[in-house]
Amino acid sequence: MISALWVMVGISLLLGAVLGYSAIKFKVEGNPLVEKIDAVLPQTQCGQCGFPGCKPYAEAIAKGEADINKCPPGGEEGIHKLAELLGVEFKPFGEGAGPRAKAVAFIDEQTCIGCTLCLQACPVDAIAGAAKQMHTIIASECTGCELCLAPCPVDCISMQPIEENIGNWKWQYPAIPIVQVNPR
Amino acid sequence: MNLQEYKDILHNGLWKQNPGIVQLLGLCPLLAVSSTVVNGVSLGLATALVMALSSGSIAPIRNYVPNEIRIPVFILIIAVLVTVVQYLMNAYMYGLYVVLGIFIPLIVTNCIVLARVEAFASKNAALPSALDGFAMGLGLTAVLGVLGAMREVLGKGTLFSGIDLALGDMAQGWVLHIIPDYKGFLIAILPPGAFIGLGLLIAGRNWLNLRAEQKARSKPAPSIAAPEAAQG
Amino acid sequence: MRQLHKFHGGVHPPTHKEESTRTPIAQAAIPSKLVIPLHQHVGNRAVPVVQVGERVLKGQIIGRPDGRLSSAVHASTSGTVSAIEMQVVAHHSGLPDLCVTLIPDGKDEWIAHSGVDYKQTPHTELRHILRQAGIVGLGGAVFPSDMKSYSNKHKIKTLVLNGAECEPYITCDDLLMRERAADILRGAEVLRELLYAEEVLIGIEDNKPEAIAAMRQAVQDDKHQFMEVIAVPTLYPGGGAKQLIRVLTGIEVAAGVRSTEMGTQCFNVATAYCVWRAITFGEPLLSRIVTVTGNVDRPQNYEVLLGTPVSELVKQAGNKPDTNRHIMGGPMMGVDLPSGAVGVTKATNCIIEASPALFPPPPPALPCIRCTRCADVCPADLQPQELYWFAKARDFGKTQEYSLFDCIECGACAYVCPSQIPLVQYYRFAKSEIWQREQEHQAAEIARERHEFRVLRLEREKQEKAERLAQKERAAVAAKPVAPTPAPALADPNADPDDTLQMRIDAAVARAKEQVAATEPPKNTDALTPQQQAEIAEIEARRAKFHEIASHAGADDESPKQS
Amino acid sequence: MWSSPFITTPSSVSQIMLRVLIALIPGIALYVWYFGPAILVSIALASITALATEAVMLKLRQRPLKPFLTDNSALITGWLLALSIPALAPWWLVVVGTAFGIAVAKHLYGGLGNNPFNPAMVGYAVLIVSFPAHMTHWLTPHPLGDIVLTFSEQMNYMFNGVLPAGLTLDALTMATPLDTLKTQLHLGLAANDIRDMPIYGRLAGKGSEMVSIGFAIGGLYLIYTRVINWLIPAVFLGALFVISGTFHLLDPVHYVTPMFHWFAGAAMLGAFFIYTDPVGGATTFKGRIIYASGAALITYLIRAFGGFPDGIAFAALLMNICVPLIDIWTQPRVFGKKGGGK
Amino acid sequence: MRRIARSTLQTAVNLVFFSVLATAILASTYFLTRDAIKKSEDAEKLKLINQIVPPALFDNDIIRDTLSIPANELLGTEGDTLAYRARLKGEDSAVVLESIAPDGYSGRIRLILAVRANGELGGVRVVTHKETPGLGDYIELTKSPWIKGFDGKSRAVYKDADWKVKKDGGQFDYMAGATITPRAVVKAVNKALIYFEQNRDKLFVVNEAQKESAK
Repeated sequence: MISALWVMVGISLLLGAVLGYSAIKFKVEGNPLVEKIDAVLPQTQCGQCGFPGCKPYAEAIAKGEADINKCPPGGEEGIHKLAELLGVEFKPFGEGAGPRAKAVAFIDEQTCIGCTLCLQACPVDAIAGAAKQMHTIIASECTGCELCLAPCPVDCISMQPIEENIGNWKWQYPAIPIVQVNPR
Repeated sequence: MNLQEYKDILHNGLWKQNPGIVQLLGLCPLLAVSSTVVNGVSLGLATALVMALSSGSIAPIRNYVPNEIRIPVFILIIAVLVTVVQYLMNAYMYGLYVVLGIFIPLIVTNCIVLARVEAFASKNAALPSALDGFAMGLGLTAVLGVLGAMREVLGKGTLFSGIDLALGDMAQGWVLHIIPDYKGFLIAILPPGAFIGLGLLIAGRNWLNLRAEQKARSKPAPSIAAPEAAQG
Repeated sequence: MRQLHKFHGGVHPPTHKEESTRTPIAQAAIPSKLVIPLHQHVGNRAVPVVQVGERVLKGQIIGRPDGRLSSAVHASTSGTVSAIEMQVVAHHSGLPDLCVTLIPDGKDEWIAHSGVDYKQTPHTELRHILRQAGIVGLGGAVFPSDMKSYSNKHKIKTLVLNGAECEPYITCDDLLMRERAADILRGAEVLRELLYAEEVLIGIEDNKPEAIAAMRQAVQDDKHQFMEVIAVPTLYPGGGAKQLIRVLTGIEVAAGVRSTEMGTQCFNVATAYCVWRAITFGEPLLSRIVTVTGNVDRPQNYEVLLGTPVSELVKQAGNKPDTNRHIMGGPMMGVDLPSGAVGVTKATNCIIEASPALFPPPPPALPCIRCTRCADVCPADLQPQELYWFAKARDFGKTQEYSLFDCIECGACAYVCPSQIPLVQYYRFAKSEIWQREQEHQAAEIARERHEFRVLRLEREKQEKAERLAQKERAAVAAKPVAPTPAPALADPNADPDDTLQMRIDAAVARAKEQVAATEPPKNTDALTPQQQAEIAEIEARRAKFHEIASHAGADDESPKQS
Repeated sequence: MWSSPFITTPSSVSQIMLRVLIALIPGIALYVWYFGPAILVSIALASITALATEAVMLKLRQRPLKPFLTDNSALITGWLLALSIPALAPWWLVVVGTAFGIAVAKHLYGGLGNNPFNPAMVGYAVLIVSFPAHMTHWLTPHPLGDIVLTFSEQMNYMFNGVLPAGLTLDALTMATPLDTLKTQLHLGLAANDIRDMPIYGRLAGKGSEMVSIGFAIGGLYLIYTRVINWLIPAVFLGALFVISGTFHLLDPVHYVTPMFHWFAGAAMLGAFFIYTDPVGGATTFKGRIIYASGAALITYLIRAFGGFPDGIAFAALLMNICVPLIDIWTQPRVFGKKGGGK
Repeated sequence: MRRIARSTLQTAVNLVFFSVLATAILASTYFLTRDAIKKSEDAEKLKLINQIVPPALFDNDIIRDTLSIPANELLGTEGDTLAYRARLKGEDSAVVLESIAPDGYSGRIRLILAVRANGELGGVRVVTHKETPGLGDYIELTKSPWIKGFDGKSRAVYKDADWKVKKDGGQFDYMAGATITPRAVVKAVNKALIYFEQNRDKLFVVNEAQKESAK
């Protein structure tokens, strides 16, 4: 009985010492998870998640402060990737928060007054122009974030869906007529 | 803590986050002792008891345990409680103790116990923690019972065989012979039967869930917020 | 006897070549109109250089090459340009592309042209001639030949001339070799010179004895000393460039590797023929041999003007009423044409008229049973059943691990599949998904960089502004008694205080509204100094440039249709 | 839009499976010749059960019935199972085994093409584990048994469990040649002396050795018609020969000849019909060598040292599990690339 | 450095506190249940013995009235085993022996058997075995009454040749398809009876320890 007690005391002294030592000695700083999450996000910097850009959203997810279903441009696939990365369950988009068709912003140059407000709103510097000069969207850089729509005082910016053409056309997933699973 | 929250805890343990068929934790004893209802339920109840006690006793001291030795202390407490239960069973339910054998001490290493302590008891007050532990244990017991019943009926054609081991000699006549003169479908009793049975149970739960979801989708219902799922 | 090599797999589909080899090549009639796509080659689409309503001569360039990897497009006969617009083209997607519609005047009037002596002409100029003549690979790959005809510092030992023509039904190269062997070999000699190749191996499948004989005769007649005509075993896809190189030389050219790096280069016989015509006679690529076969009365090979609508071409062979589709190319790798109105292109080696009897629709696919017949026939040594499994599950990472991009889409796997699974379609699907993802990923990377740069820039500007203000104050304090501070520069809008900016915006809004109300012309440019006008012109030019960049974004071949 | 290729070979899954069924016929014919027609009843019963289970599962899974019921794969499962268990078994044995194989091992995994395990072998494994006693009653071959049951007597036993008056199961059945060998070795007899017992013929068990030859003939037909690849049967039989030969040479008293191992039990059936099942088998060249030799090793270990008389089925299942790994590690060299695998 | 040392010491002391607490709880439970555990164990043992030696046959404390038997070839044992002696009113009535059949189909089969003073078998039970479930496990009483076939048998009636399964010309039943297992059991029981015959006198000797505890 007494020996059992001594054994317990001895073991716990030793283990406690080891644990207390390593808790200080091997403390890990920083969070590599943020980088991993950021790599999954589509980098539209659109702020639709409620955070000012992709990186802040990634940080919020890593801290557990934000849900994984707040990024419409990433699509459901993005949520799946995040779910897998974080080891949590997939969570569908909320009502009306789903992704829209891919589009680029387009400035109606007849109406544009060259106020530069959209330039300041664009998170990726995809609008070219200077004060009092008409602006143009560099479509190849435009992420379709729509952040330029609101600031425009003359509402000359619209989103133009990217149409399918021979260049961006994709092969369809082959339809297998045989598997007729009734939609449940 | 209001009534709704207690309800949620129960719902979580028994259905939504059922350790046996949702979290898939503590499968080793689950598969090993579920060959009959009595075995399954007995071990399940023993586990539930340990879980309720460990969660309930760890919750009040959670703020005094330094983070560095959190896990060792939790494990220590769980181990003590399991050993106490083991002594008690050894003393007062010897037959069952022999049948369950190694799986009683193995409750210590059953990850569902530590999982609940870590995920719930270390963040909540004593009463809800104890309830959570017990609910999770009951969830496990339910799975063990159902799986045991499936395997026993299919494998032996009986129900509650060995109940006298748990409840004493007076229960000897309580064994139900569901199918008289049954040849026995041995694979149900043997380990493969446990895996197949558990698979069917998980499938069945998913199916029920899917159906409920479809119903809910056809007429939107308020969603019930639930504490996060324990992982691990 | 040369030691031939083998490639893995291969299939023996029924050849169906006899039907169209009974008669010599016929000249197809000039059609009522020509629909000439401006994108008939690998690389950038040619830029139209004619106007609607303009009369063009045969051989006149109507699309100039755009960028390094591109090729010229010509008027196939003389006539009037009636439209330059989006039209359905011969492509799997069935989507429209920019085409020049030409109404022939029937005169077939040539533009002035003349050839050169290739021995007296520098190689760079020869290549320029090929580029301006629109010569591209006629075996189906349509890669600009000028880009293929220099060795990139690699020592080329063997030039492989591909006359294998392994796909069923197609006989255009066969007939070309039978009838015009001499010119083919002369073209090959030009290419050999361009590549400094030691030898030319001409691979022809042994089911074309007449072509082999004709080519051998031509080698003898012209005393080509570095050439050898080799009969290779008939085995699909033995006519694939990589497979033929393997059979003839034993060299395996992996996916993503240039064959020149391995010391070989491969040209189609028809390409060699066109090279010869272009160099010696200055004839650009205006027509090609097309096999018209399948569900027609008289299967035959025609020399067809590029741009000839397919329906007009097949009419000459006698089309049948139960024809339900036109297939361009062979039955293994061809394209199901979206319409009979599409024009013949440089890639059109064959038109198969299909009927339900001739090409029954595929039966419903059954699950894969992993019988590995596909792996047994795959010429790229892939595991098609695994690729299918992962493509079906949209596990694109795994498809790449299993070398999806080594797949040449020859269709041998789908041909033998007992479950009738459209395997190639799955691979094409997976490939285009991966390409798109790759593009999206790159776009995201660029967006991230630009965003980070922007954040940095704003930070810097803020700092600079603060510094400037501080400096100004110091300067003001120091220079107060001397002189008033100079007016702040107006050029930097970011330096403007917000309130003035807002004022200016309000004014601009008012102005804009006035404009709209008065429905003035869009530019309020009256009464301007010449300097202002110059500025505006400059802005306009810049805007046009941006606009062009914008509308060409993502796809290098998109038209400015957004405006 | 229809995408190339536009032509295909006329082969179909249904036709491939039909060829396999045809290839089983010589073995079945010899079976009937030596052991009586009971096996035909078993096969018929298994076929009906297989198709019925398939139909029910397809219906439950909301899949079309016709293409899958006519693909003949369920029939193969039924036939292989019926051939793996004693012919004189109660009817429910066949039914339970077949139904389990089709319902659990095939459809719960996703149906044709998705089953990692051979359904017939799963059915067999379930039966031998669950009803080992019934799985030992093998009919005595024709030249040995004094009593020959008539067809109706066999039916009466299978469906009613009634034997003709005065007859016991013991009089009609015997242990398999492999089982007898194991028992006698256990009792301390030498392999040679055991082989002199009347139940053994020239190669292995009397009667059953001829059935094995029948299966081998069918298997050669399958190789000839390219329904199966020659590699797996060749490597399996080769490896079995080498392993059993090594043991036999080292200790002929306790280990019988390779020929015995080839023609006893289900070796031939396994070599040509079970291990060659494409769905759960390895697909690469090297993979198939590993797969077949692994199967041979496990078969031999179970036969020589294990608790069951034959190991074909368990070897098949164990190797089935390894297939994904084997396939990953034996990827062939891709055209033009250096080195294989990953 | 001081910080590390302090943390180390603090943690260790904390852990010691909890483990001392735990040990105390365990110890008290142990002492509380010790007697009950002993009692249950004895009750369980008695239950097993009662199956083959009915309570009517003895009035002594059979659990304590034991004799240690060294390893013996006839019993198949490889170490010391205990023999339990049943006595009625001071008269020897039966002895319970442990025996091992080494040649089961898949290893050893451990048996206990009761032999009455007259050499008749009181009964045989299988304690542990690894025979194939569903095939060789009918030697368990829960699976089949086969093992009861030994009740009342003795070497006085059955000669050596009879101690075999019927298939081998003996007197004992077996199940078709599983003959190795019953063979092993029958053989082991016969050998145990021979052992009893040879050592009959020694088996019932009252040793000193027993005398002490009987008082």
